[in-house]
This record gives sequence, structure tokens and C-alpha cells, in this order.
Amino acid sequence: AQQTGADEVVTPERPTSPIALTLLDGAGNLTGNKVIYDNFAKAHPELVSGISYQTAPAPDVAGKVRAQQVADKVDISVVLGGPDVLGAGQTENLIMQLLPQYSSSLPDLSQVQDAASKELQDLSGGYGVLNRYNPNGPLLAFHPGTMSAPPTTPDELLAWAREHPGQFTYAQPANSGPGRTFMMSLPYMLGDSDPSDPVNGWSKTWAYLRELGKYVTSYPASSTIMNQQFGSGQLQLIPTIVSMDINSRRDGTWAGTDQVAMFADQHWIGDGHFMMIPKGVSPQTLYVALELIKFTLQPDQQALTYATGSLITANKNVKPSDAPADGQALLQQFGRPDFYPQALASGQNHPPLPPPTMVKAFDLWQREVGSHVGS
Amino acid sequence: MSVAEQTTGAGTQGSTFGSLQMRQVSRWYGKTAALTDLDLELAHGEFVALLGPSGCGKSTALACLAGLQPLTTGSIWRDGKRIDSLPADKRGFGMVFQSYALFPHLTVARNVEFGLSMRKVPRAERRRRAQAALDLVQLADHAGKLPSQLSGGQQQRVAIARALAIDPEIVLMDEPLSNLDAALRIEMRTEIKRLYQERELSVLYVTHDQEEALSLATRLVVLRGGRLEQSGTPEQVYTQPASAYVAGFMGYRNMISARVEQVESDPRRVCVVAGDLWLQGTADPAAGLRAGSEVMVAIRPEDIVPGRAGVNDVPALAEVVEYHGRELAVRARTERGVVLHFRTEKPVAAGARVTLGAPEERVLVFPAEGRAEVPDDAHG
Amino acid sequence: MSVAEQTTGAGTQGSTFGSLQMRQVSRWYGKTAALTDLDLELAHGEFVALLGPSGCGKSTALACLAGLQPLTTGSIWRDGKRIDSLPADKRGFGMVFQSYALFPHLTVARNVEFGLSMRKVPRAERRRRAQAALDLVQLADHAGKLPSQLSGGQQQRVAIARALAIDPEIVLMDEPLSNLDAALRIEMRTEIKRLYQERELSVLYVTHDQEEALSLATRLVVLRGGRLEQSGTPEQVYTQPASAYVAGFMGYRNMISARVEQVESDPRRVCVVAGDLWLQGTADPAAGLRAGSEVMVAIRPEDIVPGRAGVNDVPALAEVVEYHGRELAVRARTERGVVLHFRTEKPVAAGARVTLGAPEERVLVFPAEGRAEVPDDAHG
Amino acid sequence: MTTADIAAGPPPRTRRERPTLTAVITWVAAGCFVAVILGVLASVVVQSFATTWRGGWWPAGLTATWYGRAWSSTGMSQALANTAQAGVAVVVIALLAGVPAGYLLARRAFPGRSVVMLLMLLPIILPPMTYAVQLAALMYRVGLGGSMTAVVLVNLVPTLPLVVLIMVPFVEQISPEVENAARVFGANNLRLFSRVLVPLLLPGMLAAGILVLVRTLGAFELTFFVSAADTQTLVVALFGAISDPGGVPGPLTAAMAVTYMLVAVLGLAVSLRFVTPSQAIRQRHR
Amino acid sequence: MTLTAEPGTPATTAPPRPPQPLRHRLAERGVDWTLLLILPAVLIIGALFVYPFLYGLSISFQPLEGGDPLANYTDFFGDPYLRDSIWKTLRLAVPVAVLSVAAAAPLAFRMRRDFPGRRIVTLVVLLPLTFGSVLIAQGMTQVFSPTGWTNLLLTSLGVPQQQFIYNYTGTFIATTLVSIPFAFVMLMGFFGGIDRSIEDAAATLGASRAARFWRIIMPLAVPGLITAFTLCLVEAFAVFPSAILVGQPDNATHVLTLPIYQAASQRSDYPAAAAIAVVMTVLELVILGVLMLLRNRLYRGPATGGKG
Ligand SMILES: Nc1ncnc2c1ncn2[C@@H]1O[C@H](COP(=O)(O)OP(=O)(O)OP(=O)(O)O)[C@@H](O)[C@H]1O
Ligand SMILES: Nc1ncnc2c1ncn2[C@@H]1O[C@H](COP(=O)(O)OP(=O)(O)OP(=O)(O)O)[C@@H](O)[C@H]1O
Ligand SMILES: [Mg+2]
Ligand SMILES: [Mg+2]
Repeated sequence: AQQTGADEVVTPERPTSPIALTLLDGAGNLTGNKVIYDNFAKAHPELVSGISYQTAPAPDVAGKVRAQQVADKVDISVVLGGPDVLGAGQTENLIMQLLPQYSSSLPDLSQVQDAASKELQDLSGGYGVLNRYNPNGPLLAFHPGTMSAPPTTPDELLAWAREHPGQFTYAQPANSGPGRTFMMSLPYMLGDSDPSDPVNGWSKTWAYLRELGKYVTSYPASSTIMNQQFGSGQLQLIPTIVSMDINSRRDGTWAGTDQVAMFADQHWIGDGHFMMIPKGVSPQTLYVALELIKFTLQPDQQALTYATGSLITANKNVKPSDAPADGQALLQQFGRPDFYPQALASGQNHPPLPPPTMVKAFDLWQREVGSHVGS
Repeated sequence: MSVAEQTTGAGTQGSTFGSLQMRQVSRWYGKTAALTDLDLELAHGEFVALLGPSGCGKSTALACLAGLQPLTTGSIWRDGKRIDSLPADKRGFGMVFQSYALFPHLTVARNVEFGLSMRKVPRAERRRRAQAALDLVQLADHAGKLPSQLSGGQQQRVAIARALAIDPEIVLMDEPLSNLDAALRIEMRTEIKRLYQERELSVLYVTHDQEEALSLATRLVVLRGGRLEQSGTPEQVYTQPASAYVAGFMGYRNMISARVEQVESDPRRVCVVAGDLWLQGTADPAAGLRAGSEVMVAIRPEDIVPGRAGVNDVPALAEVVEYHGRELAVRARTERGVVLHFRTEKPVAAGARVTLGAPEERVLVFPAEGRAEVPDDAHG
Repeated sequence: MSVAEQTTGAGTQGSTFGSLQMRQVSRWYGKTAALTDLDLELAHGEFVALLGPSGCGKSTALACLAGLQPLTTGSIWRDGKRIDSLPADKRGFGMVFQSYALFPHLTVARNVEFGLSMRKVPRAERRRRAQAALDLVQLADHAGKLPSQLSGGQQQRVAIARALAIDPEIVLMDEPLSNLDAALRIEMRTEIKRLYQERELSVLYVTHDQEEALSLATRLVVLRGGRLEQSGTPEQVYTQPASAYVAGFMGYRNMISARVEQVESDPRRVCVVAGDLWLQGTADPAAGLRAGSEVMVAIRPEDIVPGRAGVNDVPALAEVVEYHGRELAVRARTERGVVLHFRTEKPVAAGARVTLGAPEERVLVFPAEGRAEVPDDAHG
Repeated sequence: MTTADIAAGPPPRTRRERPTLTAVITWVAAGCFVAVILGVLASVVVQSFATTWRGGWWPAGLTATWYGRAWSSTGMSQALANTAQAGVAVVVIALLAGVPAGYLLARRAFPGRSVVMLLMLLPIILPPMTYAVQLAALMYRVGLGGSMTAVVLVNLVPTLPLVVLIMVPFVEQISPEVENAARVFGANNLRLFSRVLVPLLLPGMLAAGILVLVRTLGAFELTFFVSAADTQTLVVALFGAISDPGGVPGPLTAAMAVTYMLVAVLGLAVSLRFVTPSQAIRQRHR
Repeated sequence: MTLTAEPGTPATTAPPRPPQPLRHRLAERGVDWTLLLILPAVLIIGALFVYPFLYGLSISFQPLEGGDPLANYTDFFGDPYLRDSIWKTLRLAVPVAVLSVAAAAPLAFRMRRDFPGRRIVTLVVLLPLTFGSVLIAQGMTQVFSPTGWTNLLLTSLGVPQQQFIYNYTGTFIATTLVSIPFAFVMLMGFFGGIDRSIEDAAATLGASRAARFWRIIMPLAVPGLITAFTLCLVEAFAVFPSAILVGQPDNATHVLTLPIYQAASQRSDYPAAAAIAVVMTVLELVILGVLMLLRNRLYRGPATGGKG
């Protein structure tokens, strides 16, 4: 009952009457971009009669799409997700390759994306269009009241953890942005042989994480849990990422005074969200979905995302100064204007591991590191 | 939809009941037979009392007739139509269960109304008839109670009211008066008899009370280990029990093992001996008794008369004297140890010597069977 | 641990039972009283039969004695110790429930053994005693069955065996023979009497069977609507019922409303009139009857003699004649419509004219009460 | 003490039983359990009103704004309606189909009974994950995908057997004689069920109904795979929000949870109002 | 319907009997029209479950990489990390089920009697059920955190701070909290159906309250207890959210559902997921088979003692 991989190219067709769109979000993309999609519906009543949203844990997205495709009745128009969702969609042959097939219907990405974004976009193999990009981290978050200077190298971190057992941890990489960002940056910092091959090239990283694990009492199952523990003072030091630093302070999960710091040898691991179109949609839906992608990348729309804790948008032509007033205020209050602009400019940028490799890394982490916790 | 048709059909249809027959019915529970090749008939207007010792299959017979138990073999016929595959709810019988089987979640009134509402009787009519049935059993004041709030006898009366409220043509009753006191029992008996006559019911009635059976029934049927042992008018069964077993069951409390001494020219008259007891008795010529045959002699306590100087006289010693109201029940023992029960209105003291006699025609002689004096269980 | 002590204590301790008393016990169910200020005593070695119509509180009284129902007011004493707060399992009574209350998940044998194993009787001994109890009730062959596989009478016998197996000093029995056939019933009655005598039991026995009560009991207690109505030896209660109520319950089936015509010089002898019936009767002088008093006349069917040319003679018409075996039960009506029930051994045909009479000392005269002829329910 | 002394005392109203050790243990254990439950409940409620709460007895400040956000951002109203609809439908259908099946499995020893029993057992013991996708595909293939019907149907798979399994012992408890009586008095199958068995089985059906409702409310996997955006249930929305990798603020999920709890508690209270599960059918005296 | 079929009686019986209708012969075996009532349930399960189930079974023998059809199974049993999840599941599920039934039974038993506040107690006990494990886990992270209410209470009583969550204990507590009400609901109804007069009879025979409970109530309730235990066990076997949210999913609470989830959802390796599910199913079937066998050997029947 598997969908055949026959790649006949569907030609988009402009609908004669407005159609309904369904967006399935597997990455929390709506938190920042829902406003853009709503704007699209307002701006193009001739194309869209309404948009409904559904959210899901990333791993479940593929199953859902697949179920619809097996039955040949796809009602999801656009899938929103990170590289993991995209990877699953690609390997399971669930989503359309958008580039270069439909490049004519899409904006010229080279005009929109900067170098770091482009690297991530290329990783997608054209199966999705990046609509949100962040150099994620890793950063280290700490309470300035109890710690004046956080560790700046992996070795210092290890030494600190040894002296303060149970006070440092990171969430399971498979379920946490900070966790995986931290893990993926280590091969670069530790000088592993091949940072893109967790199976054969990460020996130093695995050794380091095993050693670090001796002083960890548990790996929280999600970033949310980790943030709560950090916020309540159970943890003194955690790895984090930019958006989480901003949101946690804004939502009160952390104290407003909590600080973040970079590593001395900072390797930013990027993260982004893609817009994907499942196979099996009608030509009309395809047409509107492509229009939506185009619309999302417009500078005026991207500028709106500053209000939701982004420091960088998916369009390189947009500057923080373009943000609307509430976005400006947010950046001012939580965006660490004295820290992030230069921090983001320093260090090196790397794309994350491609999804299948990433899954292998998660698996290895679980066996090599996670399963030894507390024993 | 179809429900309505079905149930309405049950109660009213076939109003010309002629007869109900069980033919060669057997019912096995696993490896033990509760009924064996039983033939039983209930004709229109009959009141049949089903008698038999505990465990002989009376309740099972009723359950088979009502369609509650599948037959292992045999068939059931109503007016020439075979009905043994008709489900219980289509047979339209009224039934009083030995265990009452009241609906624990319904009030007394709703219990009684149940059969009527199954027949789609309109509400007001239903109320009225249930009320009448409850008046009949003197429970109108308890109509709102749940069965668990009633005494044992009250529950039993609810069961009776429930069976009669539906105005059935055929009523099956399993010891319906067993938990009632004497006065109420007689009264209920009269009521049942009245209903039976007025409404031209046909009744199959299980009882262990001989008086009840005799006074109510037009015909008695005695079961034995799941088989028919005797069927006849009350008088027949009472005075001419077909076997020692039936006799033992019909109040012939003195059951004495004996041997035939001599058969007279009239083959109905035999002379038997048991210890020091020489008795002239009556036997069924068909039994083919001969001198030397092992027999069982059956005499009712009421038929033994103290001090009678006629036939069958024997001296004995009164051992136990029980006060039974108008009469005394006495257990006496002859010199050679034969125990005799008798009743008398004259005062007798324990330890007194008495002479006992019994009329020849009331001393019944049956061929001996393997079985002991008192009918035991079917499988005992 | 503690279980062992508790239960062992219960059965064996207090082996010198003297008497058990209920004092002024009331028991209310919500707003209705089942017992009202009841005083009841059971002395060592007594066999008390508790009589009364359905719903009069007999089972409730037993439940209170056994500790199964809390008392609303009043107290229970055993040998001078107040025991009404002693839980049921410490009282060590044997009890036969009207509803049997067998353990549905245990075989017959295990049901009977239950009380013994609660008393930590060793296994072999337990087996032996259970076996003996089952032999007693003739159920040895059914020992391995579950209660639901037994007939009604068999279940009842298991209940009896279970109560007797623990060898209790005090036994409470609630209509223990109601579902047995006549022969078995008499036999079980004899067995119960034998056990009572041999083991020096003290028994409180609820029954609705007059013969059972008379033959077994050393004392009869009649309840009425939860109160004590009369207590006395069987003979006292039978021949001198304290009220029309008791009389109606003790087989005085003819209950005739009448008016006193004249009280003789002997205040026990009164002359009453009811329709065309002029009767010489006997009354309790304490009742203080005067000419003109409304009274209730009670006569047993057995005490009415047809064709007697003595006192109290009255012509009547036999209406209904029922065959009761040795006797006929006849319902007759006098010219002015008074119904009389009588029994006779002589053949009488329905429609025959008879002259009926009754000895003066058997015609009991009681002050009229509000109540009707037949004792009704407590709350009826 | 003399007898007179005691007799003179006030009559005991009703026998009061001394609490036994087991009773004490039971109640203490129950107390702990209830305390934890109430603690969990209270903490979620408090959190949903908290501006920030980072440990300690009480949050720093209180606010009701999370509720507004929860309501607006996640389509809660639609999800609530869907949940109610699906819950009721699943409970009704599961009971309608499950009670008769449970009845037959309890009462009859028909050929193939064990096969049916196994068939009823499997869906309960298999993790839904293992068949959810295939089942969803089936739904889409027959054209039901994304519809409310599909949501109801897939939820029947684990809940119907649950009803069957729970009903079996309840049916076994009912005396067959009562059933016989109903039949004799003219009740056909339908009426036997509606007038006698259902009332007698009510405690069991209530228990089963509650469990089915809970299962349906809580079932994420099955519902997620077949539901569309406008047919998703509350849990699907909630689970989606909680598992948002962006890290949703605790108070927001707490506010959603409290909304959900209110609905659930309301439903539970209403059902308990009408029937107590333990409503003993033959409550004798006492 | 009265199919008068061929007489089944041997020729030795003298009088030819009227043929026994098929209907009776079937009825004695428990087959009649009423049996159709089972059809809706069987149809629903047959249509909606059997196909996906068989599909899962078949793909479990078709590993992604092809080759040995048993590869998924040998992989599972060859990897100690995966294999150990069986043991970890049992270590969690069995105690949870035992504790739940043991805790719920006495409480449910007491609910037979009417006492003030019974409804409230019932309601509160049932709450966790309606919340489900996700919400319970969410609340637990606050209540049981090192700076949460429980630990604040303990420290104020002088007891040292405890680690209640993010370990075996956390999952155990969360699962038990949901499982107890689950058992409670079923048992409450079940105890209620037991005839009180049976208990009375036991009392008069000298059975103390404890003896009554253990010798009379329990045996009659055992079918219900086993059903409750079975369902609790199944629930605990399928523990998933709380193993992740308040447990230690990598080690102590690496239960069988996790590798299934990871295989299916993270690696899209449905055959492997199906294989582990099959292992889990077989495991459960064995346990349940034993329980059901036990149940069938015990008394099952009306919980009333005679008349009335
Ligand atoms: N649980 C109850 N709730 C309300 N009323 C009750 C309850 N139990 C018994 N009663 C009432 O109390 C009265 C006495 O009942 P009890 O069972 O003692 O009668 P009884 O003398 O044993 O009658 P029977 O000879 O019919 O068994 C009856 O009227 C009955 O309806
Ligand atoms: N379900 C069953 N399983 C096995 N044996 C049974 C079952 N039901 C009844 N029996 C047996 O069948 C025989 C007949 O039972 P039945 O109930 O018909 O007797 P009965 O004549 O009504 O007796 P009683 O006068 O005591 O009520 C008994 O020996 C009984 O033990
Ligand atoms: Mg019977
Ligand atoms: Mg009674």
C-alpha cells in the first residue's frame, strides 16, 4: 500500500473559486508565523476561503501525511517543520520537490537568503522552502547571582560539572533544540575528525559526553522541563538557544536577570523551519500553497516575526528596524541588544546534521550516553 | 417496530388453548439427567399438581415447558403445534419461580406491571390490573418498596401477583405458597382456586404440601428421578398409590419391609409378615405377588387405630408422643421392634401399652424395590 | 493472627448458656417499625417456635438476635451480659436463613465446612463433621456441586447442614423446611428434634407450619406487627389463644363477627348471636364481655361436627366440597349467609343440607377488634 | 457494673463499629492519594494563573491572561466541541455494541467464544501506535478521513473491547433466574436488555462508560492520525501544544489543561449525579 | 426456524422419537439467535482492527533493508539495550497493577456502605482518570519538584529533600495515580453486586470481618479483581507519556513503548516498530492468558445466595 515514487510534476492551477487551506505544524512555526498566514488569507480572499491549523509533535507528522496519501485523499495543504520533519517527508517520499520544479512560482531565493540560511536551504534538497532561520546556539544560561563567570570551553564545563554534580544538564537531544544544538557543536569545539559523521567521526564527542554524563542526574525529556528546572533554581547551568533565552524570560519561566554566555570558540548551529507541500494535493491547492510561500517570504511579512522573539528573519533584506513597534519593544526588553548583535556576528556558522544522520546521532546518544544516566 | 408486534402477539393470540404436552422430554445437566423421557400433559381447564421429592426434576420440567431450558431430547406441543423452539417470551405463560426471581431494581408495583408493559397494555389499565393483583395478595401497602425491603413471604406474594397480573391462560407455579403462614396460605389457596375457576386458567402447580395438592388439583402427577411415576385424580393417587414410592410420598408414613405369607383367592388380598406383625393387606393383582415375595407395606398414621379389636391387631409400646393440636402423633414399637406411627385424639402417654390395628383395605402392599423407606433424591 | 483468636473464642467459649433475652427491642426501617418493644426470651434447652403472619417481623427478630441488624432501641442479654454490641461473628449462633444465603462460590461441602474452618477445626475433623451434617440432610451425593446446581429444596437442606455443622448451642432457624416435600419434611423435623434433644440445643425456630410448631416446640411465641402477642406452651396457645388474632393464626378458620346476647353466671360462658347463628361459647372472663359487646367467634373447622344434635346446632347448605385425602373440607352457608368451614370424614356432596354443631368449649369468643378475620401484615 | 446500670443508660442508637486496623490503613492510604491528586490539581490551577512561578509555595504574581492566550491561539472552542461530540458518540456506540457482546461472552459457552475473546483482548493490549497509521489510512481510503465519523470509529477500536471486558464480570453477577423471569413475562431480547439487564448492569455500564470517555478524551495517537484541523479533539490540540519544540510557557499549557479539566470534571460530576457506580442493586438493610 | 433435522438418536431406541430440532441441539451448546448480538462488536473490531493488525504483523517480517524476515526480531533480542526494555516494562507494570488493585479494592469495598461524603470521595478518586497521564505528569512536575510543595512540606517536617521525579519513582507515581482510579471504578461496581445476606451468613458462622472479606467477598470479587488487574496491567504496559515526562526514558523507564515510538516516528522504520509491538503483544498475551485461565477456573456466577 505504499505510495509509488513516480515523480510526475503537477502543474499548479489557479483556482476559480477560493479554497480552504490546512496547515500542519510540526515545529512550533505558528508561534511566530501564524500572523503572516492570517494576513495571506486577508490579502487574497480570491484564493483562500479560510485557513485551519493543526499542530503535532514533529515525529507524528509523517505518519499523518502518509495515512492520507495511502488513501489518496490528502487534505493537508502545507506542512511546516524543521529539518527532522523534512527529512522524514523526503525519505518516505511524502512531500513534493519544490525546487527547481516550481522555482518560477517562487521568489529567487538567492535574493532572499544569506549564506547561513542558504546552507540550510541547500540541505533540504529542494523539498522545502526555509521560512524561518536562527543561528541557534549553543549558549550557556546561568544565574548571575550564584555564578559570576560561566565556563567558556568544554573542558571548563566538564570541570565545573564535576565540582557541582547534578547542577548541569541538557535535555535529550531528540526532543530538544538546545540539547541537539549543544551536541552538534561539540565535534567542532573538540576537534573531532568528521563533525558530519556521528557514527565514525565523533569519538571525542562521545567520550566527552559520557564523561560529562557521570555528573548528570537526569536528562530532561524536553526543553520545557529543562527550562522550568533552571527557572526554579534546581539547575545552575544549562545549554540554551537564542529564541528560548528570549521567550523564557518573556514568559517568566526564567528570571529576567538570568544571563547567557557564548563559548570562547563559538560554533553556531543553525536551525530553520521549512514550508513543504505534501504529494497528492490538487493543482489548485498547489497553486495557492506556492503563493503562500511567496507571500511568507515578503520583507514586510518577515518583519512581523520580530514580535515573536526572532532576532533574524528568513529574508536577509529585513532589518530589526523594520519591525513594528511591539516587535521593537520586545527586542529592546528581551533581545539583549548589547549582546546578541555582536554575538551573532562572531563565531562560525554550521548547518545542522541532515535528518537521517541526525536520527543516527540521537540513537547513538541514547545508547552511549542516555542509557547510562543514573546508573 | 417489530418488537411491538412480537410481544403483543404473545399474550393475546392463541386464545383457544386446548392442551399442552411434553413428549418424551429429557433434560441433561452435563452427565446427570434431571428429566428422563417425561410425558406430561396439561389440558384446558386442568389444575395439575406436580409432586415429588426434592431434586426430582419438578422445577426443571417447568423450566422446559416455559422455554427457559433447551430440551436434550423430546418435544413440547401446544394444540398440535410443536412449540419447543418458541422462545420463552412468545409462550405467554404466567410463572411463579421457586426462587421468586423478582426484579431487584423495580418496585413491587413495577414488578407486577412488568408483564403488562411487555404486552403494551396502556398505562392506566396496567396500573389498575397491578393494583388488583397486589390487592389479591394483600400487598397494596407495599407497592412502592423494592423487593429487598420485603420479608420472605411478601416477596413470594409479589411473585404470585406478577404471574397472575398478566392474565395468562397457562400458569406455572413452583411452590408458590411455601413461605406463607398457615392462615394466609389457606387464603391464598382459596384465591388461586377462585381465579382458576373464574378465569378458566390451566395451571401446573409444583407443591410439596399434600393438602394443597389435594384441595387444589384436578389431577396429581408424581415424578420420580425425572420420570413420571403416577398420574391420576387426587383420590386415585391418594388412595391407590401406584408404588411404595408414591405411597411414601403421599403420607403413608409407616413403610414396613415384609414378606408375603400367603395370597388369598382374591388376588387383591395378601397376608404379609414383618417381625411380629401379621398383616392382612391389599395389593394390586398386576404386581403378581406370591408367597415369599419381598414386599413393602404402607400404612398411613391416620389409618392405624389404637385399641381396635379387629384384624391386624398388634400390641405395642408408645415411645414418643407429640402434641399436634387436636391429635397426638405417637411413635410406637412392637415387641419385635417394628416402629409404627399413628395419630389419635385420645390421650396416650409415652410408655403406655397400646393395641394397634388397621383396616385391611388401608394396608397397602407393594413389591419391594431396591429403594429405602423414604423417597430420596433422584440421584441419591 | 487476631482472626484466629477471635473466631476460636466465639464457638467454644461460654459453654454454660443459660438464657438469651431481647428486652424492649425496636427496629425501624426508615419510618416503618419492623419490631416494637419486643421482649423475647430463649432459655437453655428451650425450643421456641416463632409464629406470625408474613411481614410481622420474625426474620427481623432473628437478625437482631444474631447481630445482623442494629437495634433501634432496646438491648439483648445473654446470661446477664449485654451483648447487643457484640458483632455477629462473636455470638456463635447457628443460623438458617430464610433466603438460604449459601456461598455461591463454594461447593456444598465447603459451604458446610465454612463455620468449622472459621473455628480452626483441623481439616480431617472438619471433613468428618461436614460429612455427618450432609448425611443428616441426605445430600452426601451432592457434596461437590455448587449451590446454583441444586434444586430449591436441596439448597435449603445445605443451609440447615451448614448451621448445624458448627455444633452451636443456640440455633436460629428461619422457615428451614418450607421448601421440602412432606415426607422429607417430617423426616427432617424428626432429625432436628433428635439433635435438639441429644445435643441439648436451644432453638428459636420461625415457621408457618402449625404442625411443625406444635410437634417441635416447647414454647410458642406469636408476633403481631412486631410486638409479642402471646407466648405459651403449644397446648396453651393452641387451645386458649389469647386473642382472635392468635386464633386466626392457629387454625381457627371460622372467624365470625357476632354480638353477645347474654353472659351466664359462669362468666366464662357466653351466648352470642350472628345472623341466624346462636352460639354458646367460652370467653376469657378477664375480657369483661357484656351483653351487647361486639365479639369475634373463632371455631376450628375440625371442631364443627356435622349432624350433631347437641348445642349450637344450625342447618346449613354445603357449598364447596374439597377432597383432602382422609377428610373432606367443606364450606357451608347458613340460611342467613354465615359461612362455616368444617371437615368431615363422611361423604358430603356439594349442595347437600347439613346440620352443624360445635362443642361449647371449642367455640371461643373474643372481644372484637378493628382487625379483619385474617391476620394481615404488620403494616397492612 | 450491674445490669441495672447499663439498662438505665441511653439506648444505643445504632451499633457503632470500632475502626479496625485495615480501615485505618485504608483511609490513611486513601487520604494520601487524595492529597496528591488535589495537590496536582491545585498546582496546575495555580500555575495557570501565575505570572511566574519558579518553585516555592506560591507564584510571584497572578494573572488571567494565559486563558485568553490559550483560548485564542489554539482553537480551543472548536476542539472542545469536537471532544464533547466524539466522547459522547464513542461512549454510546461502545456501550451499545459492547454490552450485548459482554453479556454473551459472560453467559454463553458457544463455539468460537475464545476466538471472540481474543479478538476483544488484542486491541486493548496492542499499543495504538502500531496500528494507528494503517487504521487512519483505511479511514482515508474509504473516504472518511478527517471526518468526525472517522474520529469516532477509530476510537472504538480500543474502547469497545474495554467495555466488553468490563461487562463480563458484571453480567456474571446477575442471577440468571431474574433474566428467566423477564423472558417468561414476555420480554424479547431488546426489552430484556432495556428493562432488566441495563438497569441491573448500570453500575458496570457507568464504570465502562467513564473509562471509555476517559480513554477517548485522552487518546492522542488514533485521533491525531485521522482528524483534520476542524475535527481534532482537545487532547490532540493540547498534546500538540505541549510537545511544541519551541517550548510553550508552562502557565499556557496549564491554562489549557485547566480548561480541559473543567470540562472533564463537569462531565464526571454530572454522570455521578445520576448514578453512583457502587449503587448496590440489592442494598440490604443498614 | 424449526428445522426438523435428521434424528440423531441411535437405532437401538425402540420408539421412533420426534426429531430433535437443530435449535435445541444448538441451544444446549449456547447457540441461538441471541448470539447475533455479538455481531456489532465483532464486526467493528474485525473491520477496524484486524486489517491494521495483520498488516503490522506482516510488515514486521519485512525488514526495511530486506533480507532475513526475522531480522527485526533478532535485532531486538540481540541488542541488550532493547531487550532490557522488556524487563523494565515488567518492573514498572506489574508493581503498578498490583498496587493499584490492592489499594483500590479496600477503598472500593468500603464504598458499598453509604457514608457522608461518599460522592465527593468518589469524585476525587476518579479525577485523575479524567485528566489522563499527560496532565497528571504536568502537575507532578510542580508538586514533586525539589522545590515543589511535597519537598517543601517534607523539609519543613525535617525530612531531607527527595528526588521524586525524572526517575523510576516519577513514572511509577504517575502511572499509579491513573491506574488506581481505573481499578477503583471497576471494583466499586463489582463489590456492590455481592448479596449482603451472604456476608451475614458468614458472620453468623463465626467469620470475622477480615475472614468475611477474604473468604467470601474476595472469592466472589476475584473475577472482577482479575479483570481489573488485567486492564491495569495493560494500561501500565502501554505507559508512554509519563515515562517520558516524569521518568528517565533513557534508562530506568526505557519501557517497550519507547523503542516502538522511536522506530516508528523518528526513524520511520515501521517494520521494526511492528516487530517490537508483536513482541510486546506476545508478552502480554502470555501474561493475560495465564490470568484468564485462572479466572476461568475460579467461581464465576451470580453473587446471590438462594432466594429473593
Ligand atoms: N430493608 C427493609 N426496608 C424497609 N422495610 C423492610 C426492610 N426489611 C424488612 N422490611 C419490612 O419489615 C417488616 C418485617 O419484615 P420481616 O422480614 O422481619 O418479616 P417476617 O416476619 O420474616 O415475614 P415472612 O414470614 O414473610 O418472612 C416487613 O413488613 C417488611 O416489609
Ligand atoms: N444447573 C444445574 N447443574 C447441575 N445439576 C442441576 C442444575 N440444576 C439442577 N440440577 C439438578 O437437577 C436435579 C433436578 O433439579 P430441580 O430443580 O428440577 O428439582 P426440584 O424437583 O425442583 O427440587 P426441589 O423440590 O428441591 O425444588 C437436582 O438433582 C439438581 O441437583
Ligand atoms: Mg424446584
Ligand atoms: Mg421472614
